[in-house]
Amino acid sequence: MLNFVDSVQAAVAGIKDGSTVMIGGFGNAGQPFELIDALLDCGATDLTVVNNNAGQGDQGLALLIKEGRVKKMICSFPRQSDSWHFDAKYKAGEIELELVPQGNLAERIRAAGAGIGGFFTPTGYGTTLAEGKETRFLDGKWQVFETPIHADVALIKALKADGKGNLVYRKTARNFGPIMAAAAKQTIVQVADIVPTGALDPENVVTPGIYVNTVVKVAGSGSAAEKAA
Amino acid sequence: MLNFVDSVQAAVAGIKDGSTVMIGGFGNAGQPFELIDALLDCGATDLTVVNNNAGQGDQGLALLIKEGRVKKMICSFPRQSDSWHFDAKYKAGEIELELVPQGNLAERIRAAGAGIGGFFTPTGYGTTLAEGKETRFLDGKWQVFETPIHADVALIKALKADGKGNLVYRKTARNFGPIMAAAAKQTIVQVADIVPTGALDPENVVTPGIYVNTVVKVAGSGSAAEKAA
Amino acid sequence: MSLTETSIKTSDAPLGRDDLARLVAKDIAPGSFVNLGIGQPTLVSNYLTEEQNITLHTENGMLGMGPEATGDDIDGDLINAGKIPVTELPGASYFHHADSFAIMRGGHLDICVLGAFQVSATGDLANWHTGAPGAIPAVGGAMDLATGAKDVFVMMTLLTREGASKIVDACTYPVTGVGCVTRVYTDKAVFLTGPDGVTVRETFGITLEELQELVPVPLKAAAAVGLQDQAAP
Amino acid sequence: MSLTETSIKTSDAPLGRDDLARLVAKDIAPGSFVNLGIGQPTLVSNYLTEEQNITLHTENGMLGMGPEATGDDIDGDLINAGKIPVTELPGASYFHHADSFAIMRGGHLDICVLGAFQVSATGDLANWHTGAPGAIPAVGGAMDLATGAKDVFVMMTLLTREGASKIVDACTYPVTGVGCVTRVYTDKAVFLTGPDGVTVRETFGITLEELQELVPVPLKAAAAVGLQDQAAP
Repeated sequence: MLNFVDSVQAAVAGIKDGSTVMIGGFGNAGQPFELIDALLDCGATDLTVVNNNAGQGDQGLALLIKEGRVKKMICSFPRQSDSWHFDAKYKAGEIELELVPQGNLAERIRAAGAGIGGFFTPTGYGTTLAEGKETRFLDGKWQVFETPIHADVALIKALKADGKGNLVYRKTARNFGPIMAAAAKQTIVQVADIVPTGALDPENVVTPGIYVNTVVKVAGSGSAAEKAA
Repeated sequence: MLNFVDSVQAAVAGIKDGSTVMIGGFGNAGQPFELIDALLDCGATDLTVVNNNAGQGDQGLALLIKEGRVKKMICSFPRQSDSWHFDAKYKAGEIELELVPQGNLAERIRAAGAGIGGFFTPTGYGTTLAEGKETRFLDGKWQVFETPIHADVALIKALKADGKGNLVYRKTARNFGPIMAAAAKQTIVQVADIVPTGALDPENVVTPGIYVNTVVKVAGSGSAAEKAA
Repeated sequence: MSLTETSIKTSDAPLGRDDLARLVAKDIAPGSFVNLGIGQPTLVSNYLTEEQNITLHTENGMLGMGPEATGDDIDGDLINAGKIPVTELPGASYFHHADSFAIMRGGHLDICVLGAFQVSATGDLANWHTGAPGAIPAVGGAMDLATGAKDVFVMMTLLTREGASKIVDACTYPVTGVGCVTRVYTDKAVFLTGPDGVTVRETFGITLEELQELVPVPLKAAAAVGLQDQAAP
Repeated sequence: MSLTETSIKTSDAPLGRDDLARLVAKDIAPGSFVNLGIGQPTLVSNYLTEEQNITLHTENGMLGMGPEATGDDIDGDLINAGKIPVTELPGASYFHHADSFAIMRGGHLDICVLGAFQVSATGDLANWHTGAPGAIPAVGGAMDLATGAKDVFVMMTLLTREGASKIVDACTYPVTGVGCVTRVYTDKAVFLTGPDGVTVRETFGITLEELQELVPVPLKAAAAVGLQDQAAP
């Protein structure tokens, strides 16, 4: 069932300890900052987090990690110039890391949403990231068996939602949103604007409302530029 | 390289005997009738055709089959009230049939475009259509191993193309177009309209031009309604 | 676990196709996403109310499908899986075939309503092929629908024209999916199917004992397993 | 198959980063779809001409990427894979991450240009991880880029700061992809790599004999294998 709620606190209130939480965004674009802050405030712990990165600076996901609320990161690019909270936890052996090539991350998330039990891909073949994984020669190439990444919850950001929960995004802020929305049992979306049902052209809906459970309007969250400013 | 050509004859001229040809459309919606007619005229034979159906009435794909130009059909729903040309060839043992559940057809085509060497899906498990196929218990369900369907050529219909070959479709005529465009080595598109580059909103492009090789404008081919009328 | 007449709902007469469609429609929970198969299941859409806020999916690429199109509303680019012209409701969306079947196969549809040749005691479905020698097979989206939806409802007459039960111990027709059917709506009764066998939720113009004589698998009454009130999923 | 100075192009001096970027840009066939990796490869975009009609892909979800954004054009929702604000050209398109990597992984990109720590004689690429003890690994899209594009070009200095060749018999750093690199652009020479080993296409301020002394794998001259004129893919 689709719910529209008035606050990010209400939006994340149902997230339980031990959940697997997908968080959208690539860099600042598409990061649901306010939902992540609310997740920090709500106290849920022992989380497995799926995101492209492992937190940056002293905000959002980085703080979740700093506070010890993340037991495992599934991501493609944890190490950055400002990923100090992850770095510290990782070196202390206090956080588990599943490092996944970015395209495998995307495709494994997509597989979860699409009901695919696993797939073979050439990406990673012959590398340390494929060690111990099943391989098979298909279509003239060696390929590696990869499995879907399911989640209990997805926190994503979109530009607009209509009354049916249909979503549109903005430019490269689209990134992981649509596939995470499909892969999670509960999808929580922050949008800059809620428009009347019928205001979105059915040809241009990117995420159909069937993938959306909770929508919260966060004023001014339409562009990461505004956040950065 | 992207080409704009003046006639459907020029568009299909490069199709060789023995090719695997994907043909878009579901029912009349999205069927590239004029391209199929041109394929019939150009004489290419010994074809493997991928389509949801196996021809209807006395037009298009049905005529290709009647003329003995199709050695194999890969489709989900060959038998219809007016599929008499396929029926006759099939009963005479003159055409090979690979019957594929519709969702597997779509996902296998998608896999070819996405570089997936194979995948497991619950669809078809325990049925005669999965006989002889590898099965595996994944995510709590028995699943069947399916492989991508590649093609030499895709013939599809879209509503508009811009100068970069970006495509938009119309309503349920979208159906197989986007995934076939990605799965074929050569994608040939008939459109109702060619618009200047920049006239399509980048947020709303459905098939990016990277998947398109040849575009031909066919006046009045925007709606199957017009065709039927 | 014995059959007791008082433990389930009954009505005076067998249900006609429209009455059955009305019953299925009533059983669909508000806000559900539903796919209605070709044929008898399509009738269900006539009885869905606006308050139920049901969103219909058609596997050829649309959510938010409206009623069948008539007159000037007929548009050849807007058809359903049965290739019938339909309409678009506010809040609709279009997508390509792989995305559309991902909705189904990924388990996102709440309910799929299908016709059937046979349903087995454990919910195996046979509805795609008679298996007759020489018959040309055609499957369409039947196997995806059977496998993907959270709940698969079957609508059918209980008996064949020859009087044989379509609820069977094991399907003799080629199966469409294994253990996938959760509920069977027939003219004579509503059955719940699953790993534990067949439970009768209600009967129409027939006693449980009479029903048991028609159906070659052991029937349980709903009350016996606490399902009396499970009218909606 | 002996090295003969006259069989390949030469120039008087080693190439600087910008000259190398200019050379790579010139070698990209008109109409190509290209992904430029983070770092040195990004320079290539400065030398692509309008006549070439090259479309740039950024794996975070866009085709038709324009130059880096400045001033008022900076939009936090429009960034490249290096998280740098960029612009949008007419005819651009946006898509989600799985669709974007499908473009790459499905073999639809003509060329991907990447930096590297090492390239082996048979085109193995090492560019994602030093493998140093205690280093936190991060891979991003490197493995997808290495595996997916039709041609993978590497841009790098031929030698490490310590003077060791980055073209090696076998990578000592962890590999990113196996047998994926087709061409290596360095300050001292352009190399073609593949199953048959390493061929030198042209040299910059160095003789083939001197080059062979620096590189620990056997070098062939381009003319010897008929590649003299293969300046563009």
